[in-house]
Amino acid sequence: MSNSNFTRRGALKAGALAGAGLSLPTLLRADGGYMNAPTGSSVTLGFNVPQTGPYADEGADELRAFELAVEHLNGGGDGGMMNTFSSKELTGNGILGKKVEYVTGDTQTKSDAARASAKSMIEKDGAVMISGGSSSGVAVAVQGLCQEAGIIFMAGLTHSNDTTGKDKKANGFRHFFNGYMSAAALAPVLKNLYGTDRNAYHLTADYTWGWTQEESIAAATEAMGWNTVNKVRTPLAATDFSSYIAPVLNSGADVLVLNHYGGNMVNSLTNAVQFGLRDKMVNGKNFEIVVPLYSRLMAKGAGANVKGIHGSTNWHWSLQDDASKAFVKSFGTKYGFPPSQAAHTCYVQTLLYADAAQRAGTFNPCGIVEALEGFEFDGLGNGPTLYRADDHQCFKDVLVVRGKENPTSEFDLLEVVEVTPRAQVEYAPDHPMFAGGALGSCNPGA
Amino acid sequence: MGILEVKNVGKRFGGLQALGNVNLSVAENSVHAIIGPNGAGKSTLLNCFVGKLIPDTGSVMFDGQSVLGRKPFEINQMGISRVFQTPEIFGDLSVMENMMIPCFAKRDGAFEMNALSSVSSQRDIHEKAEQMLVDMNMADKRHMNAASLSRGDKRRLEIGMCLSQDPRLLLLDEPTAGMARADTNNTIDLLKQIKEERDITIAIIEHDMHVVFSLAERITVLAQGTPLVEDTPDNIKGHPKVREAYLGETAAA
Amino acid sequence: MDAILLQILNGLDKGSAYALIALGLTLIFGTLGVVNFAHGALFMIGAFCAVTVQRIFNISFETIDPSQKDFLGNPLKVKTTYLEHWFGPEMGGSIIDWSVPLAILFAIPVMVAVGFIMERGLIKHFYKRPHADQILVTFGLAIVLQEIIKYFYGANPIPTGAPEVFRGSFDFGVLIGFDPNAIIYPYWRLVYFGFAALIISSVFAFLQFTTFGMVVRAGMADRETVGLLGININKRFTIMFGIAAAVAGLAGVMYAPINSPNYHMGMDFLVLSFVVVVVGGMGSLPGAVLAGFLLGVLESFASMNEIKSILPGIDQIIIYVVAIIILLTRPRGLMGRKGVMEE
Amino acid sequence: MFGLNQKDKSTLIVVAALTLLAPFILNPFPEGSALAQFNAGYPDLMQRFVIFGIFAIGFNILFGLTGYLSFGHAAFLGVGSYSAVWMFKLVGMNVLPAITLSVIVAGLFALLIGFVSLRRSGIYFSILTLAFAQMSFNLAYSVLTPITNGETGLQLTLNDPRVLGQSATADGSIPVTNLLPGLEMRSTYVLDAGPWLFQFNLGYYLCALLLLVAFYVSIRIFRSPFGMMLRAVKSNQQRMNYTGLNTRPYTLAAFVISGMYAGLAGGLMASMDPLAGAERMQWTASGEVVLMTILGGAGTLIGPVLGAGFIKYFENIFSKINDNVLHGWFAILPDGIEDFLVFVVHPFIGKGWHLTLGILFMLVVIYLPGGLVEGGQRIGKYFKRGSDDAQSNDASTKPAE
Repeated sequence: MSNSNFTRRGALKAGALAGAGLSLPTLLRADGGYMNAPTGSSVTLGFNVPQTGPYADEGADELRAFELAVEHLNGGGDGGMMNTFSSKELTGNGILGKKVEYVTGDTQTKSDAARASAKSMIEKDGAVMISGGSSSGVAVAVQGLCQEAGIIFMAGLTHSNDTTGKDKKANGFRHFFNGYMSAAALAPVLKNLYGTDRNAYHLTADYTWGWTQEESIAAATEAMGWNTVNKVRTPLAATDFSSYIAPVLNSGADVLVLNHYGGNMVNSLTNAVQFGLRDKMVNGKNFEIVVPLYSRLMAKGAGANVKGIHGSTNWHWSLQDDASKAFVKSFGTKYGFPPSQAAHTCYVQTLLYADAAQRAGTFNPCGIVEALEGFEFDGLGNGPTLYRADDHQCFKDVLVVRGKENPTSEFDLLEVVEVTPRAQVEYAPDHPMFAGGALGSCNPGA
Repeated sequence: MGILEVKNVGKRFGGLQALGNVNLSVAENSVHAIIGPNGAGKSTLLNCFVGKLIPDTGSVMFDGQSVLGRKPFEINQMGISRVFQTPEIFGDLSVMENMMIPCFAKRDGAFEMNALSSVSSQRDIHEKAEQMLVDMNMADKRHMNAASLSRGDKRRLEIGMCLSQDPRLLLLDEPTAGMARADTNNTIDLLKQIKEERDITIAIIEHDMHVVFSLAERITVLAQGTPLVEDTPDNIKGHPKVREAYLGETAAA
Repeated sequence: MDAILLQILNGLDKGSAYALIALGLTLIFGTLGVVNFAHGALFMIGAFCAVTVQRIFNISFETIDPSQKDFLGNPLKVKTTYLEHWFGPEMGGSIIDWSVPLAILFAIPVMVAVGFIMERGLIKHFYKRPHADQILVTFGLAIVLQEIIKYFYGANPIPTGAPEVFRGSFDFGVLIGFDPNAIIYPYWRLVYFGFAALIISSVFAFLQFTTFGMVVRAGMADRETVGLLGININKRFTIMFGIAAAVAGLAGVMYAPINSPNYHMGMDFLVLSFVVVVVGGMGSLPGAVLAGFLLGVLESFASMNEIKSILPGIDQIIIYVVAIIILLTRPRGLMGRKGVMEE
Repeated sequence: MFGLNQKDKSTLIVVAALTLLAPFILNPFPEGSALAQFNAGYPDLMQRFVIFGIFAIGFNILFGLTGYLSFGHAAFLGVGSYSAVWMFKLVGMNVLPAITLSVIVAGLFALLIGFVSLRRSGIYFSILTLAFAQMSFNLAYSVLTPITNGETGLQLTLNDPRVLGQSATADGSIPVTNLLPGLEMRSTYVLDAGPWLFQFNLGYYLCALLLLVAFYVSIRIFRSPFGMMLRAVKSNQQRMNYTGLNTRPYTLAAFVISGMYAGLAGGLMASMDPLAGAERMQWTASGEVVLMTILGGAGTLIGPVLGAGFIKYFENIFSKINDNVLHGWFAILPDGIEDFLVFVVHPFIGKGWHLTLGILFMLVVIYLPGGLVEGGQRIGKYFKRGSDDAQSNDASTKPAE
């Protein structure tokens, strides 16, 4: 019999039917002293992605990347980015000699459902790490859960400043970039393209991610001399943005910034192009649209409307470094099309976790945290990268991209305009946009 | 001074004068019938007694208190029970439950948050409802779903439900409408029996002369929204005006 | 002033989508007494008819172009559509360009068939069942329909463009004396508005001037009596269901260029269209249309910055606020009849 | 005992046995076996079963008895959750005051919304409740973010005051919810019986106990004069009015009671996992409890609980089956057949769990018009026909009368 603070399964096989009862929850006997410590010949990872709802396709791509990563970790396939990764600890022999197994779940892009799914992975399947997700709300919610449970959370696609800002947690790590970085990377490019005398009109999805991005972009563009005409919040549930787009032309603005993601972005951009904004001249300048956070799947949804529109992205398959090429090759060979940025970040996060465990010599979250904090690495597609200890945010180059004018295939929708160097997107850990939270201390769940 | 005093009641619906200037007095413990051809305003008048309609002019006093502006349930609590043209009963409930609900209404008033005691523990209500079922000759049907009763039984049940509240005034809106002759006679017998056994005032709206003449002590004839004449059944039968306006019409029809 | 005119235009356009969906919903409800939670799914299927036609037109064969490389570094397979191959790039290209309007021809038979199958196969058995059962079964059906679409088309929105000539926008303001750019409006939305007006008036004309329509209207007013007259109302109900499905479907086809279709767009509209129908008054066709336009216009007004600055978040809730006010002041919505769905 | 008749007593005992032994009943398959995927006996899901059971029982008091179909009941659950989390943030981590507050706040909110919405009946009532709930959801997601923390959901932080507790534990973590100091909601006793593993979670047993109380109260209400009046409201409001009964306070009381049940469910959810997300108030969540109740059998005592379990089971178990798992199950078959079976089953599991649920909704409502309860009755009858005593139906599955 045994007793645990958070339930653990598969792991707790200690002597039966003796000892303390419910009243002594603090007396723990966790093998290895941490949550869900793997005792057998395998270790279980939990991949929690949106499988239903608007982000299901993005979730499906994340899942493909996870499967590929597990295959590579277990020595299958061509090894992908394991061959280019600067750390050479991973040998295709699982993690710490244990075969990697995985369970999957559906976040439904709802905080509640995502937590339920993550809890079942922890309580039922004995997962030691949870990864994936396609929105910041879910990432923050699951990150909080993992902190309480004593599990490592390797965030998937989450772009809000809050994930590693006011809602940061010791057990949580984010490889993906954030709103501030998007702004810092975009601003100089926008300055070169459109000059310093511009009037920007923001349409912003009315929830936390939208607000942090709006704040970041407005600050960065104002710093280079742009004027912000208006910031308009749009309901998340909106599908037709015509009544928000229509007044833009007459407001004196000559740039429209769409702080939207997913279906919101596809619709608002489509509507903006329908209204002919891009053909107009305002204040003697061409009217321009900017989409700060881009993804290939969104670009696909918006179709021809993205042509020539600038934005930023975490990674793109057309990058020509060895690591990206290796990843695109093994993903493309397996699935027949190139990976999305969501797939890339999930694949990388899995490798980073595995490598950290390998280097730490344990799956104990505190060991992982120690191994990842301040970890400098390269060869995972974004150039030299740092996992900063202060907030568990990765710092790396950011891509500024543009909708391609003449795509050669249905995947060839974006082209990289500039790779903004890491130094330009860095910020102090106590930057006001990220203030208000505390990492706390790592929780091994025992 | 009657138990129900109607003074100068008038009601318009748009351009239609449904009730002109109705004056009526129903004496306590009598059976008073209101008759008239279709569209004479009988139902409108009845609806003014029970709170479904508010007349434009005039007053309706029950036992010295005005009923105007009160909601139907308040008027019922004052002592007026109503039987509908098509029986209004609780179709999804059993016959016994149908009978118990008015007993509760009588005992507990318009609202009682009696949520944790069990229905089966309410002895007094059970006894009263059971007694009424026996009186109505329906005891053997107590577990049946009310919706599955025959038309005549539904009528009987509805009357029983009204009586179980011990009302001072029972209003009957064409109680035998659409009934076969046998059911009609049963209903007449039932009403006669009620009249004999209880201290109760009955006001009845009827189309069927047979019913009216076998029950009523006084009759008001309504035509085009105004009372034509009020008298005893015998006098009404011979009244020329009535023959012309009403009986003549039915004879022709 | 120009801002208000602009929002009225926007509102009428939004309203025309609401009105079209609500019209079909009311037809089904009014004639068959069925609460159809799958009606949004019919709208969605309509939009996917447009997608399908576009896909069919884009069926291509591949030729290998060794001078270009694909993402894996293999020679690029260049796709050429059969239409362009057969009719030449000019003609073939314009057929593809016109895929959405052409999809109407495809959508009508498809939607009518879907409607017939739904009614005969499923809904028919639920006429006498409680509304709660109807809600459950049609909700289940809606999920099944949208999951089937998702299985074949994915969850991502699929861009479905309007014909080239209808892209871009039209400057209304200049026509009526405002500054340039004050009131611009996309051509396709004007087309949509006109299309909606045409469909709505056809449905009304059909109900008003044909014998069939007369019987249906009589059936909406009093189903039992019409049944007693010995008129075979069942067959007419099936046809009405087909018509309602076609109206929803056509609304969907033409909506595809406005917002890229995705599999859950039906659910996005479902709640709203119920609100529209109820605000209009259950069982009233003119009520549904009126409420659709009213809510569309009010929603547009609520999203104006001037109003949002006074009442933050009002655009999030305006529809519901209006619904509550109308239902509290007019017990049966704008034009509802007594006794319909009040129990 | 408990003032119940024989039939209700046995229903209550059956439900009590099922909930208390759930850790065994829901984990029938040995660990590591292929079918272990279908085990549902882990704390989170068991908690969800009973919490949504409470929610549905409460909803059924309104819908099953009075026939008023509220399409906004999730708002009360959401409000309950927010209240509880604020309690944890401001006061302390003890769940009892938090749950009490949830029930009270949800009750007051229900009083307000019910008072307005019950001025209308039928679908007009449904749309009014829907409108109020959607307003709550939309505002909670955006403008009310200072109170609700918007999209992310209201959660605990290390900076919360917690005047009767501690902001952070000694090792720098957020404290956890408890019943008494030391009795943490998450404490779990794991019983290792050979290949089986059974988990007994304190939080679950608190929920289960409250479910039994809620269920017991619901039986009492069903059998009370008040319950009879509610059924009379559903049957004939006209007759109610002309029998001297004021229907409005009856329906309002039912509305508030069921709102309080929803608040209890919301408070429990927050106590098990201290986060309150705005999606809890969305129309889909309100629709879910409607589906649970109809699916199980509206107006029956136990139906809503069955419906809640059914939907939550599919959401949590079927969504987690992936192709990998399928290949594991069918691994013993020849490759061709294995691939074919995986291909056939694939659309219905994992990301296809919605499809399975939709099909099941349709099948249940087509073939079992009375919901799952009717399925139980039919099975019961089938067995009884076999035996000699062809008596009345199973007590637990008979609609209230």
